[in-house]
Amino acid sequence: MDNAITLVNKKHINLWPAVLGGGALIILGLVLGGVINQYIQTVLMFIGINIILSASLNIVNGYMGEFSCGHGGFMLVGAYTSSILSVLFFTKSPWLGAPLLPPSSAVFLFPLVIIGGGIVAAFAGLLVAIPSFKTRDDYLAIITIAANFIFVSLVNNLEFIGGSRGFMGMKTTIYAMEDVADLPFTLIWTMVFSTLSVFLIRRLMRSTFGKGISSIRHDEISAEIMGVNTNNMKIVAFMVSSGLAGIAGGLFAHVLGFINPSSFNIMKSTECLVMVYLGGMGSLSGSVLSAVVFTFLLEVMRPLQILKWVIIPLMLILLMQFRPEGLMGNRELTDIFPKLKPYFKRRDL
Amino acid sequence: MFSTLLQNLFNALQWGSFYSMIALGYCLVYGVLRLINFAHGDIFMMACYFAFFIASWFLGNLAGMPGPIIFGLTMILTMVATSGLGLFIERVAYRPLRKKGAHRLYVVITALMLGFILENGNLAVLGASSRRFPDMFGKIVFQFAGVSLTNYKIIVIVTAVLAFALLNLIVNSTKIGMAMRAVSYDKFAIPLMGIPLNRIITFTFILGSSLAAVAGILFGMSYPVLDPYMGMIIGWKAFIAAVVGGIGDIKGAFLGGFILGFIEIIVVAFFPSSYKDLIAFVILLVILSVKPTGFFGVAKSTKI
Amino acid sequence: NGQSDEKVIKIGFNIPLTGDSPKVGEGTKFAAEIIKEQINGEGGLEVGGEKYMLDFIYVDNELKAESAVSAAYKLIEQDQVLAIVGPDTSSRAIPAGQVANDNRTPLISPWSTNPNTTLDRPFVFRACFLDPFQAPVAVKFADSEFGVEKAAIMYNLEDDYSKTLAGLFKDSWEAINGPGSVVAFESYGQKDQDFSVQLTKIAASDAELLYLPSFYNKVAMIVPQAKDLGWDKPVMGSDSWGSADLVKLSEGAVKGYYFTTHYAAAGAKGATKEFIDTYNAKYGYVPDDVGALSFDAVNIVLQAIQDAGLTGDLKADRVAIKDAMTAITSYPGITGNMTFTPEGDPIKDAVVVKVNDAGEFEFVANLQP
Amino acid sequence: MSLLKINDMTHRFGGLTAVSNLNYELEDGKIYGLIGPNGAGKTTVFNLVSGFYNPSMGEINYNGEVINGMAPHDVASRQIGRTFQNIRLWEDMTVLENIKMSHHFKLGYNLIDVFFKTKKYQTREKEITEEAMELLEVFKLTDLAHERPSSLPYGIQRRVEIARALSLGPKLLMLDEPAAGLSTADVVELIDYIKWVHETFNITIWMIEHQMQVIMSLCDRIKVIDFGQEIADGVPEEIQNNPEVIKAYLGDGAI
Amino acid sequence: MMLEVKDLKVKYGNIEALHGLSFNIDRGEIVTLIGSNGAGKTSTLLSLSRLPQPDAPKVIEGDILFDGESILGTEPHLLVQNQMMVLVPEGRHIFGNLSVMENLELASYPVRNDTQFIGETKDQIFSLFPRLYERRKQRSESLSGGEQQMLAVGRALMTGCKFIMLDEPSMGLAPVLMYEMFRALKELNKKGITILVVEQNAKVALDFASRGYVLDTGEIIAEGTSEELSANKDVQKAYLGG
Ligand SMILES: Nc1ncnc2c1ncn2[C@@H]1O[C@H](COP(=O)(O)OP(=O)(O)OP(=O)(O)O)[C@@H](O)[C@H]1O
Ligand SMILES: Nc1ncnc2c1ncn2[C@@H]1O[C@H](COP(=O)(O)OP(=O)(O)OP(=O)(O)O)[C@@H](O)[C@H]1O
Ligand SMILES: [Mg+2]
Ligand SMILES: [Mg+2]
Repeated sequence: MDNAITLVNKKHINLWPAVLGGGALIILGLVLGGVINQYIQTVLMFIGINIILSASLNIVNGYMGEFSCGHGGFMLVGAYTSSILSVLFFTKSPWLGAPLLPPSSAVFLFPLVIIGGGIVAAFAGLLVAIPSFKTRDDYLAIITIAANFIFVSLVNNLEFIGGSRGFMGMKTTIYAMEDVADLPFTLIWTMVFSTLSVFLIRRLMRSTFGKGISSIRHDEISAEIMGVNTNNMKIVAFMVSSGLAGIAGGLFAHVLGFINPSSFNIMKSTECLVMVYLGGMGSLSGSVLSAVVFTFLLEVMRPLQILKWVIIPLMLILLMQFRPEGLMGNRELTDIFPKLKPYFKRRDL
Repeated sequence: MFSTLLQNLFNALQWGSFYSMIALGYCLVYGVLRLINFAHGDIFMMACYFAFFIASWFLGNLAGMPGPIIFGLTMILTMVATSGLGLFIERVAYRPLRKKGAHRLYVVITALMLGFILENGNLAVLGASSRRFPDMFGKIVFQFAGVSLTNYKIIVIVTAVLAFALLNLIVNSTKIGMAMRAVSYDKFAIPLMGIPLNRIITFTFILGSSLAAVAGILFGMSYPVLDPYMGMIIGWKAFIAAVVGGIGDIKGAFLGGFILGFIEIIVVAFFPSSYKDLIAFVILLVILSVKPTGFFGVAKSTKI
Repeated sequence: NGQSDEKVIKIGFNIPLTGDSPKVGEGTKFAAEIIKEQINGEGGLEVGGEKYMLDFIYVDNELKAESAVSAAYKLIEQDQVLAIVGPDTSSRAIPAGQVANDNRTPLISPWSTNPNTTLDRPFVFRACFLDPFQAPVAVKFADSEFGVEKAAIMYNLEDDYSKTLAGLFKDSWEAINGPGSVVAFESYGQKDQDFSVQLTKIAASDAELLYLPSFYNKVAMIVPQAKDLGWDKPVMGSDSWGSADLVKLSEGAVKGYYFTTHYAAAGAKGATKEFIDTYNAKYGYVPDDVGALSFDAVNIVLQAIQDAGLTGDLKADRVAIKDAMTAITSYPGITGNMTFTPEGDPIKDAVVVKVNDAGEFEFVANLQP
Repeated sequence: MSLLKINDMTHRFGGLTAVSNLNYELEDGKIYGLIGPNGAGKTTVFNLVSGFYNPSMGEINYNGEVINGMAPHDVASRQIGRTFQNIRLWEDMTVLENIKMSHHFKLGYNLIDVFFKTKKYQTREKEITEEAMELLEVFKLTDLAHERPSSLPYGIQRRVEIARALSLGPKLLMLDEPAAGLSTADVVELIDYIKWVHETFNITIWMIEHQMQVIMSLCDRIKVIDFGQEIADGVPEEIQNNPEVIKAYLGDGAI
Repeated sequence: MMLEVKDLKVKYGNIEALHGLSFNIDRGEIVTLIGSNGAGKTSTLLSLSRLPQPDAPKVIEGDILFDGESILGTEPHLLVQNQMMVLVPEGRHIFGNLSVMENLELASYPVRNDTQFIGETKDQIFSLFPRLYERRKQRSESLSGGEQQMLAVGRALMTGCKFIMLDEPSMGLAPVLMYEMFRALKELNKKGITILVVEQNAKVALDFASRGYVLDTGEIIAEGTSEELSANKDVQKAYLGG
């Protein structure tokens, strides 16, 4: 009783923006102050990218309860789209020669390039979303794997973007930006996009609209009988999920400056899977946490060389034995530390 | 032209046989536990290595024995070793999770991790050099009507069909097979029928692993370069084959393996080979769009 | 022995120790270890009258581009190496080379043959010849040796190295033998194990030669399968054939075939033989060409360090090393003499090698296109 | 005026005819019962009406509109609520969230509004929550708004399910065995509850039930089917005394 | 004494569901447990059948004796295999991917060598539930609710156990079938099968059983013969709907 009332009436201070914004500013300060070197920046960028990947895959695999194993494919679509846009607009491209826009404009337009990749990837998500109307479970899993193979194979056959030789030139865009202002642009945008993704997913999954996605996981029949257009919700889930994966791909491409299809094969997809389930299905904080832990582990264990890939899986298996529902289960940080709740709850409701 | 077609028919039969045998292994475990045993491809890889060591040992120490005897001994020992591995994995990784009632996808992820451990553990222990699988009883190439056939090819195809027939018999006509199917639907009620659940699962893993062992030996003989990652993609593809056939159904897995084998080979035969994956997977996508539960799969219809 | 004031030279290795071709990383690592042991055994490398101990840091790039990039950053920023050796293969070397160039750290790839690796990157070098060099050499040799007109090519679609070579070979071949003289142009995937259809197609075509720019472990699978399907004409390969495992894995099926490479192990003399013997004694097999090229790459870096001298200022030293490398006019490597173009690419001969009946890689010819 | 009219409906599953040539007419504001032996096809009739199956033959007319062939969510959005033979609440959502879902088809905002948290989105979410809370209050479930259904007693879950169906604002409420699994005392309460719902919301109720106590004390009219075919139709007294119904369905009551 | 439950305390995680339950059943009896929703009836039966499910209730105190011996350490399938006792669980739990016939055959696992028994029992089941015979080749998941219930009871009979526990067998059954089923169970009882039945429908249960226990929030609050309980004012009020 009181529970409900307080939720409706009492205004809480929402600490999320402060925490994330503050954290980002601190990182930026440390970077500019030279405390964080480029190596750590790179790791931070990969953490950011992995956060987007695992949080976005969680929409489908966690909240909606399907088993998509082709996230790498959508990342590929985003990576190639935004790379092509980037090269076309801001650098000397192999097709059009001169840049379409003055390279310095990249400072403002770079995010659009990344979002462009996301949009195309979102539409690529339809390739999986439409079969999901009729196909479910492991059959759908196969469709997602097939989609992954198809995207990789397609690019391998597209000579004009390099095929398996890969595609490069995106760094030039970054240099053009750095010429305008000496800032770590890739890091900044990675942080911005990963924070934004987490926010958007949080908003989506807390809205009644987004709850329609969760309703499919537990009981699709109930969802239909309550008037939820489950096909629409599947489209939304897949498009948002793959769109964000595309954004992650675009960032990835610009961090590396070089992409080739085999960076996005089924192994990439399995990494995304591991992060989602490590974090806990349907737990956004879990996805974020596991992306951080996983990326960090991969980096820290590097000196172990071959043994790294024995020890990390072993650790994950052990972890599953002790926490058979991932780091966070389907709870959020605020469920584990209820004292935090007032500071992170939505104000409306 | 005709001989090329015929040749490709045999190529497809051989390649499809491997997909089938591995897919059957997937299907068995899946059929019982609803567990996509992503480690299966790597169990298959380990079987190749077991067979490699066992056969090499026999060839070194029992020189002069007729090939078929060595082959038979290797087969038996490899099946034992691989079953041991399968059971070990089941015991230490899957069973505890099952007991705790973990979501099935966590078990799947555990399987994926186990695959990594097998691959890279092998690399760490045996080093980076690939191994050459020993020849147990001389390869013979038959030539007729412009078609080349090896005795290995024939053995592979025949074995795949026999393995399927045997499994089909076990799963569909024996009580233990019935129990296996029942477990897949409802583990809860199995003990209520007086049936020891763990024994059924153990049996399933033995069967699945033995099948991987058979496939492993034949694969080693047919494609004799062994490396730790050899099981990965063929494993994934065999899983795909199992699903296209209708996962959980023995007939489906068997057929699915051949379908995938045929699709891949036909695509390469008639299109530029670089489009292999592209076209093959588009075809699979279309198949699954038309038959959303594969060829033999029955959707677990939820009673409303 | 606990002396903290001991002077060291740190060199980073960005190599694949896991992933599809761990053997490549292993070759680089083993070759480097030989150098390190030898020099450290002598009390260190003498630079400007002082002895420096070598400290080699091996970082696994898992054969992944992103991993190669963070490995490069780690070596540059975290481990503060003077120079980097590796990545071995182009898909990793291109992005990692970018990182090294941006951060003004010399990097030398032993084995990356893609032009983009060093293009417009003053800090990036390589120890091997380029793809556009190797393919015409192979064509030239095939033309003179076999005198055939129709060729078939089979390559790895997912491997930029293999794909590039295949394309270049096709162009060169058709330039000599006319359009349509490449009668089969087939591909396979990185993880494929069965090649029967492609080979059936090739066997059914009227090709008189098969060009196979593939990794030795694929070659070991493809060649026997081709023979099973009735292929009895010659096969030619590229430098990726150059592994001691090739003959073992293919059970001698490749005997009598030729490939272009960087050096020939059989009948090697002098320093080359010394390296091969040391390597063989230590690791139990004849080094692959990656090993030999890595040996050269590491030695070029050490040479450059000696030429440039060390000031203790890491940034300045890196630039000095790069300048010294650019300045090397002639380096007598175990894979032949080389000079560097302004791009950082070596000019050196290609070697054509025959797999002889003993299964050794026998020197046949030194060629320039 | 008839609210729902089923004309000559037949449905087959493969070779099995689950419903055959069924005619039905429901008038506004009454309570109807559908009974029959197990496997008679009762649930199938409900599933046909709510759009899970498309009848092999025949027509379903609801409120002047043909609804066969529509997807279940479209049927639901035309204000038909139903419950299930086995409770199907979303166990990972709170009771309140379960109820709120009924607004999903009439949200009035879209994805973009969610992402940008527009005014429209905020006001709509507020309205939805308020409406849902109001409904819960009417059902005296306010205390349980933030509980998960799985932690509630079975009887309460039944009520929540009915409340959820009503949150669609239906004109027709279909209840599939609402009393199954309830203890005798709870059944008595349920009867009162359904009466109350019927009066408060002034809707048509159509129920399947095997507990005669419930059917006989609530229904204005009862239809009995067997093998998908109608065997009787009438007011409770007629049905209770119909020899055919006694033989096929009611039994003699002796153990 | 066939079954003796002594002071049984049972927990789900940290929540105690049964707070010291004691009751007993003699060979050849029909006993019923009645009680409102959530009283702990299902928990009692699950504890008795010792199923190893992750969310199964855990016995933390007390003992369960079968023929004087504790079965707390016995593996669940052995209880059935040794033909001691079998449970017809709440929610039926039939094997939906098997046909009706296969379900029955599988259940005959404990008596798999006794073909005569299997044959006779099958006939018995089919004469009891003719509908099952009509559907014998159908995948059992497409059976109607009631048909599934019949199958679940039939399956328990096939195990050859002499002690059968039923959790709400009448749920979802048409009245005529419910009566028929109870009559059939009574027939079986006359042939020497002991029955413990849990029912919501207290009236029917007391008609059927010879003795009963009333359970409320994990405790037994009344016991006695059916006549005694039916006459008990409190029981009437709380459980018989008036
Ligand atoms: N999806 C399906 N596929 C095949 N047969 C089905 C399917 N659904 C139901 N049936 C069959 O149709 C018949 C009618 O089933 P239905 O569920 O409508 O019965 P019911 O009248 O609701 O029975 P109960 O009172 O036992 O719930 C049954 O014989 C059942 O076996
Ligand atoms: N898996 C579980 N986890 C936690 N608590 C449980 C679980 N199952 C049952 N309970 C609780 O244990 C108590 C007894 O439940 P039980 O299912 O035994 O009751 P019941 O008498 O069979 O009720 P019903 O008539 O609804 O079947 C209830 O309070 C219930 O909430
Ligand atoms: Mg029904
Ligand atoms: Mg119960």
